[in-house]
Amino acid sequence: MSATLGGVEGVTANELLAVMGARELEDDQTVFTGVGAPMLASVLAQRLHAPGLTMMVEGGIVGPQWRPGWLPISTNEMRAAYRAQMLPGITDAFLLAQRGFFDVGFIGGAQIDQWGNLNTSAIGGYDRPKVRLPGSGGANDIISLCRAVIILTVHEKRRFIPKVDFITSPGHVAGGDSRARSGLLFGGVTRVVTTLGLFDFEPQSRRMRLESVHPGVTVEQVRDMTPFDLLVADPVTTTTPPTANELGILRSLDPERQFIG
Amino acid sequence: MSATLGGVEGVTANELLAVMGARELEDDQTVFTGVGAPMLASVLAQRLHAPGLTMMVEGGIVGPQWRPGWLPISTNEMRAAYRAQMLPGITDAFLLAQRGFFDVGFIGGAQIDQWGNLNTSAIGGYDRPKVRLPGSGGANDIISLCRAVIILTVHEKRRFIPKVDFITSPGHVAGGDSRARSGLLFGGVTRVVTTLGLFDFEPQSRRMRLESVHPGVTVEQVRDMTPFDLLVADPVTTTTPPTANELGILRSLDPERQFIG
Amino acid sequence: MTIAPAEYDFRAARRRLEAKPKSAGEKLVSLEDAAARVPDGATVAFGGILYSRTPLALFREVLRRRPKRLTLVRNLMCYEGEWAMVAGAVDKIVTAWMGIGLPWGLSRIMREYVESGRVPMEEWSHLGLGLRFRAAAMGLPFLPTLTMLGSDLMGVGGSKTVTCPYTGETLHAVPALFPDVALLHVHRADRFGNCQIDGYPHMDADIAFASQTVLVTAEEIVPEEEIRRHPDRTVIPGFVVDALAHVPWGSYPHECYGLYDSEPGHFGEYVAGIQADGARGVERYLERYVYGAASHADYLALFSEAMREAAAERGRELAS
Amino acid sequence: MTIAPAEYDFRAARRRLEAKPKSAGEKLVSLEDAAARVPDGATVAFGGILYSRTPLALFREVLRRRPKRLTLVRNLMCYEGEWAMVAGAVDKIVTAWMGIGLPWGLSRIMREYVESGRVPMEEWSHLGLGLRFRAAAMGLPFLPTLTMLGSDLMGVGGSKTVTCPYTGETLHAVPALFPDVALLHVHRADRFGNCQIDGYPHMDADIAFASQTVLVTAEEIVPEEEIRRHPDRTVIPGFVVDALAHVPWGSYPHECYGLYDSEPGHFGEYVAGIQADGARGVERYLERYVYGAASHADYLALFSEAMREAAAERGRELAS
Repeated sequence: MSATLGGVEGVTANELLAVMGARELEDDQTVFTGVGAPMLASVLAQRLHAPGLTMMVEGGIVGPQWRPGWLPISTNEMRAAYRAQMLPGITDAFLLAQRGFFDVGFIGGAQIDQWGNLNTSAIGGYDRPKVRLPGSGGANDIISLCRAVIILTVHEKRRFIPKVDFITSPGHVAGGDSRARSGLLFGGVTRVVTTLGLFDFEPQSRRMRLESVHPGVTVEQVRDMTPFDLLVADPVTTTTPPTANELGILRSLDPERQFIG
Repeated sequence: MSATLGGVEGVTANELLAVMGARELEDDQTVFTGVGAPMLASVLAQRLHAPGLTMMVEGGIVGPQWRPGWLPISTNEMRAAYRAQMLPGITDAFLLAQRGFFDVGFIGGAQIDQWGNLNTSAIGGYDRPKVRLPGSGGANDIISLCRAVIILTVHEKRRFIPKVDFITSPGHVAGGDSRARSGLLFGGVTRVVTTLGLFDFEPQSRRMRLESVHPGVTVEQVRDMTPFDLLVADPVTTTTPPTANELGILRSLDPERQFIG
Repeated sequence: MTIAPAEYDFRAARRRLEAKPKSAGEKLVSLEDAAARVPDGATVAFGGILYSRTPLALFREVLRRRPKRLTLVRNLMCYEGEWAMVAGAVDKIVTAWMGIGLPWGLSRIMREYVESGRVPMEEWSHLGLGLRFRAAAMGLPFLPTLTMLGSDLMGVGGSKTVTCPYTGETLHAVPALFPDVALLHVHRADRFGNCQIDGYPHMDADIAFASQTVLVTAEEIVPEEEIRRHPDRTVIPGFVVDALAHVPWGSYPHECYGLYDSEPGHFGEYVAGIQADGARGVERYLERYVYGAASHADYLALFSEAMREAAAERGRELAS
Repeated sequence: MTIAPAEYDFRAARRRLEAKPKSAGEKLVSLEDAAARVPDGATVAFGGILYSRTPLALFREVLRRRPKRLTLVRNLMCYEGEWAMVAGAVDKIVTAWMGIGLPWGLSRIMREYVESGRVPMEEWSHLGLGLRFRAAAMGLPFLPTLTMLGSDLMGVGGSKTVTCPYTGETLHAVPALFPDVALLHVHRADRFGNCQIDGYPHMDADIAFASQTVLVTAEEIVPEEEIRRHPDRTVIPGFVVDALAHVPWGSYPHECYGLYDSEPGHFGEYVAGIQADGARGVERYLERYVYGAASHADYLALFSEAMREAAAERGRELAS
């Protein structure tokens, strides 16, 4: 990462993810948002172009309006429920996702492979792992049940691997139609937003494909940081740098830079 | 019916059912009570020997304390919810029964056969019935899901038949272990309380058996009013007549005799 | 009689829901606009239960539009089902019970229409039908249960069983029911359609989540702030609601918990009309209370102020 | 690792529940008496979630009794799971996620105990585990769902699938989980155990209905009248509850919606102790805050009045 992340002096990784993530959300959508950068991106989108965006937060929280300076650390605390419209309970919140009420599922990164599968459980075997990670939380459910799924993650070599040891949260599983064949009849991972660029999944193989690079990033740099055979769109576009307006609003939401870093 | 129903001058059929039904309930039990006489019996038991009785009413009403003179007409109205402890919703109320939380299910009569099956749907074929009855309501669920089930009914020839045309609410189905074989793993009809006496079900055949007659009623009278081969316990006991205390409290609950008749 | 595959097709139901906007925006429309969203041939599910919180104003407005071939679904169907029969609006009734209540006896109208085969009545147990909504609300094609096993109700809709893959036990697999339209009446909502209900919730939330189109009337439209101050009272979120109309007394002469009691005397007059003239009694009732009252205000004017004040007084007292 | 048949045996679970008194009577006991009802070897489910409404006072009292061979179940397991590991109280953790939160990083204690094989961690998705409680609360051996399909989580507990008898689709059959004991903390209850929760309900009601023994602590014991005045706020009825203790600040330093905020600074100190000394840091914490504080009052005295007042002030402000 450089001091000019996203082509703008002084932008942090989380700021870049929040801005690029926010742009993926549309007004009047419903978004089931996980902890971390997705929460930043969602609340930023609400303050920018999507005032009619309804957030569902994993703690069973519908439509909160978070307070600047009091952003939530977890999806299960009063800051996350600030000015909520409804508090239906956790199981019922996920069941609304199973019914199909969420246009977008929005989750943070972990180990991710070329089919968009995530591992947040265990590296090196489940029963006696080399590293025991914290677990799925609601990520498996969000990725399984929402109509479209966007993953936000810092782009590091150790996070991007050809095939995860353990599929905690299924992207396109083994590619092709294997996700649908596994019984996941709806939705799927549509987009990966990283600190280097934007990715989609090639419709046949369902393998990750570079769509756009952030300003100042080259396709070669992305390939270097992605230890699998990355597909690349032709042409690759370049994203618009974070604007002063986007960054200004984001920073006003987190004046102590607790989340944006 | 005579003017000395239950051996007491001026007692009505509903009074007799309420008193005899109330005696079937124990303190500290939970009872899922249907509309009509069972509601009268439950609230009477609460005021007599069972102050720790918790009523669940079909409208999704836990632990109400009904107000004298304002007894409910239906299980789904404010009078039924008077001073309730909880209002969990109808589906969730029945699911608590499926979990096993109700010691007693308490339902009113209809067409009943020798195995305690009830018909409240249709006489003479389901699709083009001779008489379309109102339907199950919650009776099917109460009889299927509570641990013990007590049926309260006026004892009339037209109500007691060898085999119902249509099983709306399954008692012992075709007798023996046929109820359990049908998948109803729990509970079962344990008792029938009528205006003539008390009945249980013979443990092997699961056919209805006369246990006790009310004062002034003979076994022959019961046989006459029961057009199937009624089993009779040996000896048949005689119930204690409704006491002045029982009748006094019951009448104070319904001073305008809207329900007790 | 068997259920149609479209009733429990959870894939198609989800696709339809995915294609629908789920906006956090304005939902307020007129009662007439809300009612206009019920197409002929629709499967229509009612909130409330029996004579509690029935969306009567909304359904009267639907009837004024002379709908055809509706399937009406309600666990305990009160006289609104009789209206639809006599109005020629209904092809099928799906219910666990139909009538008004014990004091009013068997429904003569139901007997006439069902016994003659004019309107089939598909009966489920109360929980069985509740679980049909619950399954749909959960986005599932079925839910397992013990209820209805051993009864002849299993054959009415064509219920199937499912074997538990862990215990080997056989359970009743209740098929989901995804209605086309939900008609609901609630205590309060903000203009974005976030709905709150006082007292017993009945099955309204499941019905809302199960249905493709959700039409709501509310006793009161409150500022957004009031919803956000008590989010734990909200039972239906705004993005689920398609249209919301402000209709005080929207359930009257049925009850609305804590606001007004029902009017058993009115039910008695209605039944007396049927006892005297059969279906003609219902026709006269519809002429007076439905077709003859062009607006909800005209309808309310058919009841004296004193009568409604007394109902409100009883409603407050019973919920205090 | 696979689930044991006793976890989803709904017949046995129902028989046990049938045999238990379900009284409407008095439930108030001391915190010590409530904690004494957790037998060694029990499967114990926690209410609340992560650092919200955790029954911490109750669990500290359980730990003071030096329990053995517990299975602890919680969807988002916070540091109470680490305490149990270091205290040697736990044989297995069942969860969807374990840690404190993003700022505190991976749980070093969890890594140490799980990676070494000392305490197996059985992972479910959040909804998957929620549905295990829901299935049990409904008295069922399983519930169908789409979630977890296509993931390796299906193999962790030994999940099976079920075919919908109507649509032919294959669904994940989540096995029920009937815990032996539920530990819950609520805002208020009357002495008969009728419990009300403000704000988010988390999974407490399902856990209560699923469990054989239900132990509750409440911030406030209110007169019966207050419950009966607002019955639509009650989430667990008294006949479900076995023992109730009055424990203000019973979740602190975790939050209790509207009453007090959590103390991230306290979590930071706890984690700093582990970063410095590993499990020894947790032992020191337990000595001070669990074993060393003989009563809940002694425990609260370890926090300054000013600190708790500030937490209460933030709690009120965040829920207003």
